[in-house]
Amino acid sequence: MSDGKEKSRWRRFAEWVNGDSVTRDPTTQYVMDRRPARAHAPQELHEERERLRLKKFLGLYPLAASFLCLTLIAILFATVLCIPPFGQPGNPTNNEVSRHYLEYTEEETGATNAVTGMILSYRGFDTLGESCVLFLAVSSVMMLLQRDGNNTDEQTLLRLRREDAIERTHPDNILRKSAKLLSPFILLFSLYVLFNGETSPGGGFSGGAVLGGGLILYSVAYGPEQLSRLLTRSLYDGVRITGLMAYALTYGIYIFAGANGITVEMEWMMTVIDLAVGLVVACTIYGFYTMFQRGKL
Amino acid sequence: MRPFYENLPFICIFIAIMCGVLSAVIQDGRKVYRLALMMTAVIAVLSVVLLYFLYIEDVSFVYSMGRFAAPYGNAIKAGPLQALLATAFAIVMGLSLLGGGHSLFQDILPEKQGLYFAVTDLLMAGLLALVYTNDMFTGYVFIEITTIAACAMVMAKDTGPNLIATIRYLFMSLLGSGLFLIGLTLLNSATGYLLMEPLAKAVAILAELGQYQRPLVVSIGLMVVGLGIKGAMFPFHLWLPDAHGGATTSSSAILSGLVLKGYIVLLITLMTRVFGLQLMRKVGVSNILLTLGLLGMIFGSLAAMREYHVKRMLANSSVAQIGYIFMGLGLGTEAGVAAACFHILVHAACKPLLFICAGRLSTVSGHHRSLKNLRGSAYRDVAAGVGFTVGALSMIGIPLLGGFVSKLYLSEAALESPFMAVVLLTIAASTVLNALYYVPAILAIWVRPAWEEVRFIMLDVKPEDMRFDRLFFIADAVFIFLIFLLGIIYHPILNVIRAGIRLM
Amino acid sequence: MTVLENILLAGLVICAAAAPLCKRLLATVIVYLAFSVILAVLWSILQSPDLAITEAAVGTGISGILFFLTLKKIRALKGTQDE
Amino acid sequence: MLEAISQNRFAVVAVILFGIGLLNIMLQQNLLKKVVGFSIMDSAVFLLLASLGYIEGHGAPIVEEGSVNASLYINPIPSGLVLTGIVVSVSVTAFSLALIQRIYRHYGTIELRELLERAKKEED
Repeated sequence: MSDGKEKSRWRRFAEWVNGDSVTRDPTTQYVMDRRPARAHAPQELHEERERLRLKKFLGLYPLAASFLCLTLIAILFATVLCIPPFGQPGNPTNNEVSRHYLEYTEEETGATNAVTGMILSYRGFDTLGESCVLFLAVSSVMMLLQRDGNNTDEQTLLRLRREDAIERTHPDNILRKSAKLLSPFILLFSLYVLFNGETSPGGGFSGGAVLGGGLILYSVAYGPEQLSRLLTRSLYDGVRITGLMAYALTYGIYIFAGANGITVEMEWMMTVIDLAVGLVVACTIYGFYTMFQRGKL
Repeated sequence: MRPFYENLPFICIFIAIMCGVLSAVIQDGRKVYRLALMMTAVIAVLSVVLLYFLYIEDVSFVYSMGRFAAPYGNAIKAGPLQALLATAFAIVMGLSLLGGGHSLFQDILPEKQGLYFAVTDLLMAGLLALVYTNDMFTGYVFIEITTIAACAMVMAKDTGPNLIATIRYLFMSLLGSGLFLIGLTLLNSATGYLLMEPLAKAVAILAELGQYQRPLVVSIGLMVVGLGIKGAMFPFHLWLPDAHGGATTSSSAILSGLVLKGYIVLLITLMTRVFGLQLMRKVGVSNILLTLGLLGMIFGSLAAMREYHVKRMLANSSVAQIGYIFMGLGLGTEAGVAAACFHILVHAACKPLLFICAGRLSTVSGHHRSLKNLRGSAYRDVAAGVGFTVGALSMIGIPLLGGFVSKLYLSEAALESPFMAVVLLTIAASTVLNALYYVPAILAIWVRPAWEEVRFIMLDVKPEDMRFDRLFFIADAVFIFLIFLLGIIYHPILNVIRAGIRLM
Repeated sequence: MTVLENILLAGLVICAAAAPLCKRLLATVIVYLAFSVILAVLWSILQSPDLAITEAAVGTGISGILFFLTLKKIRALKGTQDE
Repeated sequence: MLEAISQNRFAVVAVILFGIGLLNIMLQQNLLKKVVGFSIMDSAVFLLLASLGYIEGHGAPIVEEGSVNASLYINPIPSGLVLTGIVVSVSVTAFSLALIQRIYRHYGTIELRELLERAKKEED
């Protein structure tokens, strides 16, 4: 745009919309020069007003919120009094679907624990989603807490190192001894739960959770360095990703084959899925712990 | 043996999940970015193929996830509407990533980029599953996936206010999913099913017999409110401006373009497939939706008028636009739902365009955000200026652009409603209000300010920011094309939507 | 059995009501963990041993560890008041 | 009324717990207590859901070899759903706790009121 066009009508209109004043002739210019500059509201006033608004909001909010909550609770209370009575076999929930699960789980999936059979095969897609939630949660926690230039400064590192040094020189004996005593049993128990999920209570999720707890206890007992020597970053990543990949792939094959009516052997699939779920859960839990504790693996 | 195209919805979801896992392995930002773009392209192509087959044969189908047929196993269901929405979601996701790519790599630390894209891919999986789901509990699980992924995308920028916005967003969302879950539980207690078809039958029987009337009505209300909170329905929208306004450009575009829509699509599925529009009208939930939608249209716009921060203005305008969608649903007729679906598409095309253009404009203005500092920025990147203008005009409802058509159809649907006058007046008022904040914004970016004013701003601009951003240009052009497409060739699209609702 | 059930249910309500009212965050967390333990017992009374194991391992164990680590990071373990 | 309450005692307790959790989420200013409130709310829903599947006098759904008499066992569906729900809830708890840690590191407080004021100031 050349200079001549600068004062086009369009521009004047636009400036008018914008609230900018355009000087038109010397008289106006003179008047405008004489006029005191438009008093802009000082920044403090604006801030004060914002703060007042916030205060008003914070004052009004509890009233509105508690009113809404109490209404909701009253409605819910009135509702649960008319839902089907507790513990009766004739309730609508106990329909042919649950009977089918109880009667055919063993035949169709090979698991005698109907709950395990149900979450791993009948409602497998939910379980896939659930593992994705776990994976997502670990990823988000890593995004937040993994040490980087944004969330860690020298001081934090220094403090961490100091805490480590204190830990090394003055170990908490009761905790350490009891953890040493307990962790092998817990690891053993977790393996039992993991492998026996189909015939007894437990299965991938519970077993994995206990396994993760065992790893945490081990880390407490022998110190994080010992464990990170045993379970390095690459090994941890490998196990986590392999678990999830194996799991997702097996599920993919299972769903694809099942939906298209291709018959495949089911037994090994359930075992693989169960194990993979266990690994994913254990890695997730251990990942949470290390991220929370030290900010790195 | 079922025809192969019926596998496509599952394959899309599966690809998204696998890409998410792979992204966490690769960890290299650029590679993962390319992987995510490829993923959205593949999903878009597959969904288009699916849409073609479903529309030609005019069918919808249930796909059992596993070898157990309904009602014993999980299932997903796809019809023309679902395929259309999946296509739109994949395209918008890809374009948003493309358009905001430049600032994405600036805002997020290199070592966290792999995780960010893993989250994005899983968000895609969650959205697809929300579109296709045929099972209430699967819906709940994927709602949670979408929630966590959305929160992770907000906080990815990692500044203080961002973290606070994230935690507020998280608590509001959790409240929403808690209400949804308890509604689901009450419904399950009275009917005993989770899969949508048997559930719909059981609901119809209960409604007819008048049994367990109270749990039924309360559960419908709770689910609608729960999804409404997550979809930024009017009185529950307070978390939205901070969360959407503060995030990095791509995240804002995806959050307001897609994530809000994901929950609303699930709500539409529930309304049409499970409860039935008639029951919704009978128990009065429709009227509540209508009222809240109308209020949202007005108050969202009023809030947007007060904002001078461009992204927060756009975020507040989302509340108003979501109000249109809820209003369409609240009419409780098929025409209303169809218009709402069309508006979902229009908003999914316009708002991401506005966000990426605003992001680009603020990049070429030294990362200043307030409209005052963006003056004349359109001349620094004409493509962004044109994109912003087209998007804003479409939101106002100028003919030939998508927004006009959706407003037209919403008004047409309102003609049959008993509240015709109120609805039409509110649409008119809201249009005026929209114009009142979009027109000044357009003028602000197109007016050259005096050089003295710009000089200080230009001092903050780095030379590499001024360089031509090819990826942004592509995304911008495609979005503008899509908006014109929605505004001119709307008939076939509406036919698909109508067929989809019929085949729900 | 019903008596035990009722006692446990009352315990649940008391714990839930008390947890957020505690002045110290540490007390809040401990009372919340007691809530989880009671819930785990209730699951086994409701004949769902799977849930009982998971609640005990996840709800009590893992959440507990995470809560305590968070408290440590926000330095509320030693303080007498909320910080 | 009293009879109805004692008949549905699990559901009533679940609603009370849900209310407590809800009030905490909405009204507490301390973020950590909000998280506790959220966990209580989720547990309440799970309690309601699991109580739907219980059948008086029936055993855990672990089918013994050979016998497939469905009337011996409780309904396995709610248990499975709650199992999924617990894991989801813990993931969300972990995520929010991580967020709280970062917020504390950034602002030095976890009271929502102060945080909002600070964030407002930072934006201006």
